[in-house]
Amino acid sequence: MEYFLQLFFSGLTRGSIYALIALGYTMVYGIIQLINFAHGEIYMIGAFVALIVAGVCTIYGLSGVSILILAGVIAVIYACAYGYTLEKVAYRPLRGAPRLAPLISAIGMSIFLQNYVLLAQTSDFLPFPRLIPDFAFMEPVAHIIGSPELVILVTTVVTMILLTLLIKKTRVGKAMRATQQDMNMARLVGVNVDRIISMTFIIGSGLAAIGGVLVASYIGQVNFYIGFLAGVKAFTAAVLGGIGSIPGAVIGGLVLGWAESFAAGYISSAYEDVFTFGLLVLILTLRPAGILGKARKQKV
Amino acid sequence: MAEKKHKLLEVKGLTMDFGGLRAVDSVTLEVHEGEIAALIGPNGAGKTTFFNCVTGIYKPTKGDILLHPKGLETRRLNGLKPNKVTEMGLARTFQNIRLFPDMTVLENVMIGRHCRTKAGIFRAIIRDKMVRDEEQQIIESSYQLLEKVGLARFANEFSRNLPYGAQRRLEIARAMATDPFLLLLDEPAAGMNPYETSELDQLICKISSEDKIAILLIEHDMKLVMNISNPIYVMEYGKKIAEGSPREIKDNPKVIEAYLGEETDA
Amino acid sequence: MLQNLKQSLLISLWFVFLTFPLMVVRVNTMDQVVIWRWMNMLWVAIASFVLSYGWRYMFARQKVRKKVADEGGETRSKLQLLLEDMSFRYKAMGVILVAALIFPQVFDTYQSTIMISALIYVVLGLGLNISVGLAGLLDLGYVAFFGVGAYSYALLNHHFDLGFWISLPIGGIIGCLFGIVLGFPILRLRGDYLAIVTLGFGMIFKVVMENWDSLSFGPSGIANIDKPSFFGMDLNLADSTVYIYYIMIAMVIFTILVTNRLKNSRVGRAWIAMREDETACVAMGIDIARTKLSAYALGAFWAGMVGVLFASKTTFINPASFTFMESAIILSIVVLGGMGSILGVIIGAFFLILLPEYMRAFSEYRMMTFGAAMVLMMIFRPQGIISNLRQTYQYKGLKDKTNNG
Amino acid sequence: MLKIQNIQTFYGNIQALKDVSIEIEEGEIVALIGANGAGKTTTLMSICGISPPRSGDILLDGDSIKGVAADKIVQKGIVQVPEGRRIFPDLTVQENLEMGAFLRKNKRLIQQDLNYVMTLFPILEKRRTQLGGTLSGGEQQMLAISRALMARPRVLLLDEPSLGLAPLIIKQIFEIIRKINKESNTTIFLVEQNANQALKLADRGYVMENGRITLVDSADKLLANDDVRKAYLGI
Repeated sequence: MEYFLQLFFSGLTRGSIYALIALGYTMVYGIIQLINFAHGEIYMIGAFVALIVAGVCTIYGLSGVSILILAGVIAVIYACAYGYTLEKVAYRPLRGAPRLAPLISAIGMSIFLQNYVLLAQTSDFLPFPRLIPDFAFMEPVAHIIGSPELVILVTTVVTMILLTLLIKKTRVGKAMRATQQDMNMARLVGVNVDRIISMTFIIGSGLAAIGGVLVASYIGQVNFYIGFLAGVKAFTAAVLGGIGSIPGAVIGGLVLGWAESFAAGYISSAYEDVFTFGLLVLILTLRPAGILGKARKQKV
Repeated sequence: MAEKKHKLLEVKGLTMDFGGLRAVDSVTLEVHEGEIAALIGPNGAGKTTFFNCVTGIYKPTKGDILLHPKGLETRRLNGLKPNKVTEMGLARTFQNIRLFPDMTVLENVMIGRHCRTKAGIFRAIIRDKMVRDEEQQIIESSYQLLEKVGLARFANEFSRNLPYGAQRRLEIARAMATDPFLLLLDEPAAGMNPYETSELDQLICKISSEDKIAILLIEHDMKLVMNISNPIYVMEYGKKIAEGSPREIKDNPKVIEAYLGEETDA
Repeated sequence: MLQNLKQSLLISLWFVFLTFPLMVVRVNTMDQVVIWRWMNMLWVAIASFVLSYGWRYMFARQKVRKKVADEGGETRSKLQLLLEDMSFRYKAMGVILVAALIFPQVFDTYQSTIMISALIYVVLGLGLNISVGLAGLLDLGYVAFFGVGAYSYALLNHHFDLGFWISLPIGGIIGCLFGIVLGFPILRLRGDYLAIVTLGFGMIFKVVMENWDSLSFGPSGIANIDKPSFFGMDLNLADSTVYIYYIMIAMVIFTILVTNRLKNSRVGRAWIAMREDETACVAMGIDIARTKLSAYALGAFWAGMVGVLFASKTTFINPASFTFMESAIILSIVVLGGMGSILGVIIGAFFLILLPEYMRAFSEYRMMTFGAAMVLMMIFRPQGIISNLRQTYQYKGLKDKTNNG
Repeated sequence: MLKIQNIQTFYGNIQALKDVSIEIEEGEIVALIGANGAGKTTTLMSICGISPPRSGDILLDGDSIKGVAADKIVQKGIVQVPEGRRIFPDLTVQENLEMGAFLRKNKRLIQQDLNYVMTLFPILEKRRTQLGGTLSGGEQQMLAISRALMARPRVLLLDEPSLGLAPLIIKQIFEIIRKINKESNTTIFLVEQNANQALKLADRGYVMENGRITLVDSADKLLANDDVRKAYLGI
């Protein structure tokens, strides 16, 4: 039972990170039908910036949770800036181009950003300073769920709530939903669609950076290549949940996190990724639009 | 004309629901050999949905679609895939032109021959004499079809570069390349100028008389419809509200109402 | 003028801000040292300033070209027009063939080796071109079939001592079978879903090969795979490289011949029609499921075959050769070269494989340049290097003469 | 007030509008009638900046709005109710209406207009929290018109408001259109296939065929015109 709970919580932690990254994919896809392949790289850049800030701070003798928060904030700001620039440079000029063009551009951007970080920094894994202390109140349950996991869970839950409020209640959120449902109609009521697309990239990138910082401080190391697998898995989560659907991304992330955690715990950890993609194939075969996705009737 | 004509297509009580919306409501319709039948009605009346049901793109909620090919057994089309329906001898065109834009005009027609030819992958690689002959035959017959619809001079143009009216005619040629005995035309005259429309008028009559292909068309151009088709079926809000000869339709108060709003002073 | 200057300054400032933490600060958390590289800021500022001018210039040019196209003017490049001239093409093909044949006699083994890997990518590109370029099925896990072929030969060779020539078709057929088996569940999927599932297959293949030790010997891979035998003779390294080079040339010619024939056949037309408009295609009586499957399986066939050759060339394979990156590169070859265009794919393969090879001097920057080139290419020339040429047929009893790209 | 001068609009290589000129005076109801595919919707989309014309000009109060972004055109007071309603299906009725007032800041005035459209179409009050996609066709049309009104348009463009609706509802909607025109002096440009209805409502009418304007006249005269009757009924 204890083992089960351990797996349950590690799956939940993992899943919530996938969900954070998946949101960026799903929001962008919902509006411009693009798999933003470079999204994983934004996540990586977020983690790297956080590492730089946290590293500099610890070297100059500062430490503690407040540093993590500072690093997180700066990482989010930078990730947003990168996301915004990415869209402007690599995707906006391709609006209206054949469908494969932005996808190739995205793959190119992903390669570019990876190698840019590789050149500017290093190819080595860099240790991320340990900034989350073991909370005393977590002592009794520490064998099931540790302090870092708790921080991750709380942060993601708060982030999700804020995101939900943003999307449900604010003017921008409403415009985002409207643009997703009918882009030209949104234009006709006066929405500046280009700005909304930029906003989507900025928000998605910020979420990815939060994920990046959390994972980096949890796992304890960062490298230029971490974005790729995280990105692919998060995208899988988004597709699982039904791409374009925000609750779908969260559900997809959690399903994926649990599937991996339980499969690794009970069956074989080596084949973790096989279960991930096996699950994807299975669900898409049964429900081609994902768990919460709507099958769109095409007009003939 | 007293002689009873062979019934080719028989649609009985066809109903199609989308979620809560009933787009087609128990429509019954027949097309006989040698006929040019028309299906008219205001925008949104469910005509195209009706076509989509008959050609297998949608699976109808209720009703029967029966095909009686001459000299062959009757087939029920409900739930068949569109390619099977086409193989059975029922071809169609689309309301918003759906050509293959990056293929040449001739290639577009050659695609129509696909289901009447055989060469598979291995034969295509080996390209033996039979395949070459078959290929040449596809080219020849497709070219002839282009001549028939007056597009031969465009044969090697990309279809996306054709003028609008020509694209519509190309769609007809492509559909005819599948050797149908019944042709469903979805608004063939839409977007054509009067001159093009009158040419189309002749083309449709030619197809009907020379190629012995029965035709069912959806059309908004009343002049075209009244000129060439008999019988005419009228749909409104998913229901069939009238059927008959052009004369009967013209005088039918329900039809006038459907087209003009509630006024009946026409 | 002044406005351009102001804009470029702003852009330059923005990129300085953007790249500041990564370019300037280098923190080594292991040894607890921070290095500040302030000069980098200057380089970034200058580079982005200059590039912003280039960027604007390219857009202005593109706009002019679009206007010409709108007014029905000639927008095909001189190269494209030249290529549509058949007599030029035959001459060019002759010259290239001769050059290809004497290449290993003129250059050394190292050059031949590079050329072999370029040719491998030509075949991979042409294979993927069947499913992506012709049939429009986006496949991001294509490298898995390449891997299947390579492992088939490695294992057959290791366990049963089967030779290269017998394994070549077997590898192709096994690749093809995998294509069919994996093809079934994805038949219902469209576009991006298809892409992500194929990506998943690619990952699964790699993970399985890494972990199924009893079959694949895990990450350490399989070594001492036989090179192709030449009538039972043992060749030295240089000779066998030349030998493989010629096999590869033959394979490329074979592939071009076959894909060309397929492209201009009933089956090939069905693929293209499916790519253009699936609904219209099925309304023309084409069985979509069968058409999709055939394209997918045939693409896999080439990958499997060339995988066998790859294994015999390197004599050692491990899962690290079959990453997503490889799939992405093969896909880029197809798209950069020009989807559906055989010539384009060939040029694309040489471009993408040889350029990084010969840029080894700048080896650090080559992958970054590669990524940037992909983006720029899509923005300024989305149809690829060679866009699809128009196909013409002759009728009225004249002999079928085709002109294809 | 709105002047369209010789515009040519293309979809890819296909020319949808050929030399179209239309003038609309303040407070007028002008109808544009024509068969399916004649280019009526394209005309509206050209005005609204979704498919900008390649040549010609569009003037609002004498200022060119050609090439201006769609959202800026809405800001200038030209608002469209597009063909097929295009309600945001996953937004509630209330949210759909709020989207209509997207560019306006004054909360009090927005609330006031919200109440106004609810009195215009009481059914919307009842459906307030329902998702737009679950409404019936007629309700959606009412919502679409209300959404456009929420922007306080100076010129309201209506594309086939009668499409696919039952006669009774069409009648109701046309009455409301008249009322909007009378009460707030909103200029209305109406695109219709339902020629009789449209011309009865309008002051003037344009007839479009194959991307060209073929007839311009007062609505009464057009109604009595034999060519128009022929074109629409084939009589």
